Amino acid sequence: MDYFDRQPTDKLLHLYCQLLLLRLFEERVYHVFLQGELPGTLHQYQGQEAVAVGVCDHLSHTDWITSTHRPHGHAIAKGVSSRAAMAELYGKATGCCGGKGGSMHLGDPAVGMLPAIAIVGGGNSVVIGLGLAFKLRKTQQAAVCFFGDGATNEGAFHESLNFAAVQNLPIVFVCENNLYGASTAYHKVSRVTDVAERAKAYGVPGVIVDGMDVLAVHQSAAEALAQARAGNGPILLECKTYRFIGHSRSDARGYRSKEEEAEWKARDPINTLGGRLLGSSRATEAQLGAIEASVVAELDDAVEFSRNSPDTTPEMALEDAYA
Amino acid sequence: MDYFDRQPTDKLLHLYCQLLLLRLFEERVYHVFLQGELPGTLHQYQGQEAVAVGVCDHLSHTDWITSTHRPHGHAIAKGVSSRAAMAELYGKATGCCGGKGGSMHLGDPAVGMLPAIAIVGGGNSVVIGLGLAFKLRKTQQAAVCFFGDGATNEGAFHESLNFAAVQNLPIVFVCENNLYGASTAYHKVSRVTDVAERAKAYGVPGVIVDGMDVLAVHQSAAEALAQARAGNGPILLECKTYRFIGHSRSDARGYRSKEEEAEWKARDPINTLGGRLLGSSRATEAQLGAIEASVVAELDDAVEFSRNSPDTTPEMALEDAYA
Amino acid sequence: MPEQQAAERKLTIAEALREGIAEEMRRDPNVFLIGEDVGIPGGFGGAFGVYLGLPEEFGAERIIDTPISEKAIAGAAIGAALMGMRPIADMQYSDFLFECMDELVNQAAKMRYMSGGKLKVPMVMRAPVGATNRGAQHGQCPESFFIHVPGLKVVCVSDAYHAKGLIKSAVRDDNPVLVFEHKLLYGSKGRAMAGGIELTTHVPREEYLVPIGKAVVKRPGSSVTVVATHISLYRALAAAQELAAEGIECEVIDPLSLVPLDTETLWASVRKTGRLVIVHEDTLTGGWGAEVAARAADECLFSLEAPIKRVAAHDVPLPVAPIMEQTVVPSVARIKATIKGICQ
Amino acid sequence: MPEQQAAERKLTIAEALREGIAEEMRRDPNVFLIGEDVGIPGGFGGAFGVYLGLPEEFGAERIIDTPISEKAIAGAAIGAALMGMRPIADMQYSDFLFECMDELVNQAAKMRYMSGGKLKVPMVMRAPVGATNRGAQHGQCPESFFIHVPGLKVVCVSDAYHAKGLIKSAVRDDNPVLVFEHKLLYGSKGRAMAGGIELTTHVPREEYLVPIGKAVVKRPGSSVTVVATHISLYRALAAAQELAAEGIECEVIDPLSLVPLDTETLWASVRKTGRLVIVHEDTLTGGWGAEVAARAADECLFSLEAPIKRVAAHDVPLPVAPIMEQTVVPSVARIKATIKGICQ
Ligand SMILES: Cc1ncc(C[n+]2csc(CCOP(=O)(O)OP(=O)(O)O)c2C)c(N)n1
Ligand SMILES: Cc1ncc(C[n+]2csc(CCOP(=O)(O)OP(=O)(O)O)c2C)c(N)n1
Ligand SMILES: [Mg+2]
Ligand SMILES: [Mg+2]
Repeated sequence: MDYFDRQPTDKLLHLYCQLLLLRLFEERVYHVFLQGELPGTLHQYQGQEAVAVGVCDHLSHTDWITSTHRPHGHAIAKGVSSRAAMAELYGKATGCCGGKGGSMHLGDPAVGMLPAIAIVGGGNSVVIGLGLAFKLRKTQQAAVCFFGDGATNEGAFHESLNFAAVQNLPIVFVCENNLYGASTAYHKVSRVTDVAERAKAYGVPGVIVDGMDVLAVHQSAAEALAQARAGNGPILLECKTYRFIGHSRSDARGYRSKEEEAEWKARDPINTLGGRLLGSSRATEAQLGAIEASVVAELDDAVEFSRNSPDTTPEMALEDAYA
Repeated sequence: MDYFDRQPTDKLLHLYCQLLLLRLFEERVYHVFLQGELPGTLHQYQGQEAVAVGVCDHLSHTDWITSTHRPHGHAIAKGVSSRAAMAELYGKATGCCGGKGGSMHLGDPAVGMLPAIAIVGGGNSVVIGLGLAFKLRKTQQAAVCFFGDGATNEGAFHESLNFAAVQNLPIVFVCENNLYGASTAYHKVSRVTDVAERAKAYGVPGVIVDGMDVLAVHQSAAEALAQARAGNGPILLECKTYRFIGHSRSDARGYRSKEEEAEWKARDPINTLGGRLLGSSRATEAQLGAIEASVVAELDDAVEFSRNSPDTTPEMALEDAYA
Repeated sequence: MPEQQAAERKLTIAEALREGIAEEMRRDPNVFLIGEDVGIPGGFGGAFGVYLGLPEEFGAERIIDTPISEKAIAGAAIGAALMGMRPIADMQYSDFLFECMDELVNQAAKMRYMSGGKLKVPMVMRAPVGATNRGAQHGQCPESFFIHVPGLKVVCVSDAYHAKGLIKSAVRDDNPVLVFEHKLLYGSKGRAMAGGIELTTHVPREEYLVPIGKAVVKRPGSSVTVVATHISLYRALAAAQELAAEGIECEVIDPLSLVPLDTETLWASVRKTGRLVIVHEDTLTGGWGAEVAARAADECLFSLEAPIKRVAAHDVPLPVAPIMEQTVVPSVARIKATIKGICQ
Repeated sequence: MPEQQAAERKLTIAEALREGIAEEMRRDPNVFLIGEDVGIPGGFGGAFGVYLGLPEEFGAERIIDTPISEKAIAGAAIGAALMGMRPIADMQYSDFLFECMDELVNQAAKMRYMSGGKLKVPMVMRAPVGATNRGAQHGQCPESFFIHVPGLKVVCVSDAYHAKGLIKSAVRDDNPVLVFEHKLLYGSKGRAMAGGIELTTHVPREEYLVPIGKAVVKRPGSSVTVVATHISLYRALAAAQELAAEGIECEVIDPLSLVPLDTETLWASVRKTGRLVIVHEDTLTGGWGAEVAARAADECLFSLEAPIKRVAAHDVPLPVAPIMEQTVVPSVARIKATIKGICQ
């Protein structure tokens, strides 16, 4: 009886709902961005949903995550409300960062997510402090650091993983290897194909996971977090995944082939889980349709909320530099 | 017939002479330092001579090395004259850096050595540029980066080795693992015992060498340099060694045991080679004594030269910030 | 008239930089480009498209794509420069310079001095600056950190003509030169985002250099000296335009380089106008405007008829929301009000 | 008299810092120390012995020895502070701060702002400064880089009494505070190297705090205001002593903190004396003296009767040879000559 079969149906439906929420959130964001309603730029998450959902399902609000320039999925999966997240993208005062953070710094301490750090590798530096605090306080909290394949070539990746290892910190390092850092293929910037291979340099377990399968991620994350909370130190999970969209909103993706994109899109994590739910008769088309309808309604509300939210004021800009 | 037997006698005597020169240079430096003749502080090389001598014997002046806060041995082994090196320690205008560099920045472009970089890991960053220049110019030059076990925890170690690997640069990374970074034992700051283990993370060969045996270093360095010059990219040589003295001139060494020190001193690279030379009748006591006498004379001269050299001038201090 | 039109050759800063870099790469085989996403086929040609077309001409050997490793990028540039190459290193955003601060401050700037003058480090580091609603980590103007590093030169480009002449001079300079460019001025984003600034200038076909260390007077005036760079320069010019109507004649100067700083041109103006205002998008405290003001307060204090004013980004990180971002960075209105404040 | 002698309790800066840190660690379990070689048994107690004895009292859990990984040290401190701990991070030499510049500038200083004020980063970073014949990479005074980072506070300690009161305030501050200390003033190296400066001051047994942002007048005077920190403060006081004999009365002020800067105390003095000289061992161009001068030239220009002068390290890296090093850093003679130059 495999991991899927062992999951209660409501858990499976919850994961499906989360995957869909992340996907449709991004599609809605892109839509309003194209209508010129959002400032700045976007780095979106379509295709990688299984990673954020599979990992964050094991985290409570007292567990903390760090994120990257591509944080929308992490934020929603960790529990930032779609209203607070959407309003932040709109640059409204009601956003989770009061309009100061925006797309690249999405986060909310209330749910255990630091403002996303848009410096590649930046989250790797800071996350060790979260783990250290949990260790010193002897709590059962864990920290999760999300980062990309590109970040593994930053000095921060190295110093951080080594520090976490020698200090036995309760941290799970989740590398989302989507094959590219911006336009650069990972194989051009690393002689080793698997990021997990690098964990050995620190005496840390490195686990390769199918990042397109939310249940595979869910299972590996459960084990990794259990180890971390047990005081055995950090673990590196390498989730093989793919971003279905461009690096940022202005990316023609000329550096990768349409065939490659098609192959990966065939492994869409939402379709995969949806298919298994239907195939195993754990859910009906009607149920999945109802979930989608509820997600769409939530996003309609989030956009409405954001549009109607008060703008920030010039005065606000001068607050919060110092406590 | 082992590597020792295969070496011509004059080569073996040359290596012996070099080992002795590095050792007696440091002893003389310490002596005049205690007499208050040298400014600043000292990080000395006694015990590690086999590494610098074994590696640099394969390098010409068109090959370049980078060094660390502990550069005296590297400088002498690379061919900086004892006069120019000693005068630099005296802070004299005749020093190899005109009195501007001092102990921690010893070096001389004329013999292919950058001013030593006293930022731990700093040489690792810069050396890749040397290798890149050699590659772009398609010369047969090689670069050698000397660094300590402590440096392997710096981000620079990681970014540099990975960059050198993906660019196939002609660089040999020589880690002198002397068990301690200042007062900190390597096993306290790394879960892996061998630095060589870390090379795998970059798809780079990692070789462990007996850093107390100049011939072992000599042999491994020959192979590594051949590989590098052949365009196969970087290699990491981990030389297991030990500093017989304190980290810097004011170090009571309370963090390590007298037993440990005794064990390593029993493996003194100079005694080892001297013993084999005598045991194999490749040299007589008299010959070795003559070598020592010549080294002592060279150092007497270097000190005399330095004492009698002109001081720097205030004007000089304001020169050389810009070209 | 038509003849002049014909002679005119309008380029954006991005095009001018590309042309200048290409010319130097053709001229000197030691020049090469290195950075993230600079030459990937089907890629971006650098974060702002400045390098588009160069890989086709110069190949992957001289347009080197790197891992996301700023320390390695800087280290590779420094080391290659020490060996006599002339690297042009690329930072996608100047905010990332902090990731290779040790290499820039402790190595690039000091290597020559530590060697007793035996070595030189002829490298260029290009770094885009400027607030564009991307928040605290993608909009800084950190040029002031680098004026505080003896051994480095610091250049700020604000139009295509000077961009081309300066990048060529920077490549030929025997010292590490940081070249800061404002994202809104590249021309790639179009005039709208740049607030209607004309983003192209005439760039002659003939080869030319612009010396590093010489300022240019962009608008002559007798009432007040206004020193500004990058987009702040254009906002200062807009303010000057409006103030002229009110009888205040601003002499607007673009220093072009902050180190070395052309105090000769600056002080000549201040001695004439008796008033000095410095405008930059870098934050106020410890910004380069402080250095200009401090030197004026030493070297031409008695020519001053009014307090020296600095109009800079307020001392906060950059917020994303446009309303707040516009509050933080110097606006035409703020520049105008400040100038009026000392010209009554 | 003997009673007073008895009451006197002379400590060095190193001892005062140790006492202040120990008191805060006893008071608040959230306070911990982190750095390289800070707690190793049989080790150094930090690069300058400041922590000797603390591991015995607080144990390895709260005195954390790290790998040589400055980014990790800073990252660990920032992250822990975000979780409500109060880390004291240690840089062996301030020259190494450039290795964690991204963490300090882009993370520690901005995290609160990016979160819309929901988070705070109550951390301390200690960093020794000062030229001691160790060359370009072990003698810098980089405090000026950090006054340019909104979100950070910058403290400079120059005597035991203020060192203890300031380190305690820094630990209790809810913002990232960088504390810069001069190596020659710790007292560990003895008076000779410090040029005969008395390195101990009275430190009361009773608990006390010194507020961050309040300057102290070290010597009252009417002729000229001299603002100086660290060892330059003592050199300024020595110059003042000598100048008094010539009828020039210097008012010497120790700002104690550069951010926030106590302009109230400074300008009150400048308005009285009409003259301002700033002295620091950090290099001249872009140094914090420029900020003080710039603000004076704005806020009290018309009180100035003479050009504002800065006496700073010359704009070169630090050389090792004592003759050259002494030329580069501000000497009593250079300070004296500069002051005389504007007091005729
Ligand atoms: C220190 C730093 N260098 C460069 C960048 C510019 N940049 C933003 S995202 C990115 C690619 C990151 O790739 P990866 O880590 O794989 O994450 P992904 O975008 O694939 O999610 C780059 C180079 C940055 N933000 N920070
Ligand atoms: C970036 C940086 N951090 C810290 C130091 C202080 N420091 C100087 S030497 C040293 C220990 C270096 O250990 P290792 O690399 O093993 O070299 P070794 O001294 O053993 O030769 C330290 C921590 C430094 N010089 N640079
Ligand atoms: Mg990626
Ligand atoms: Mg060591």
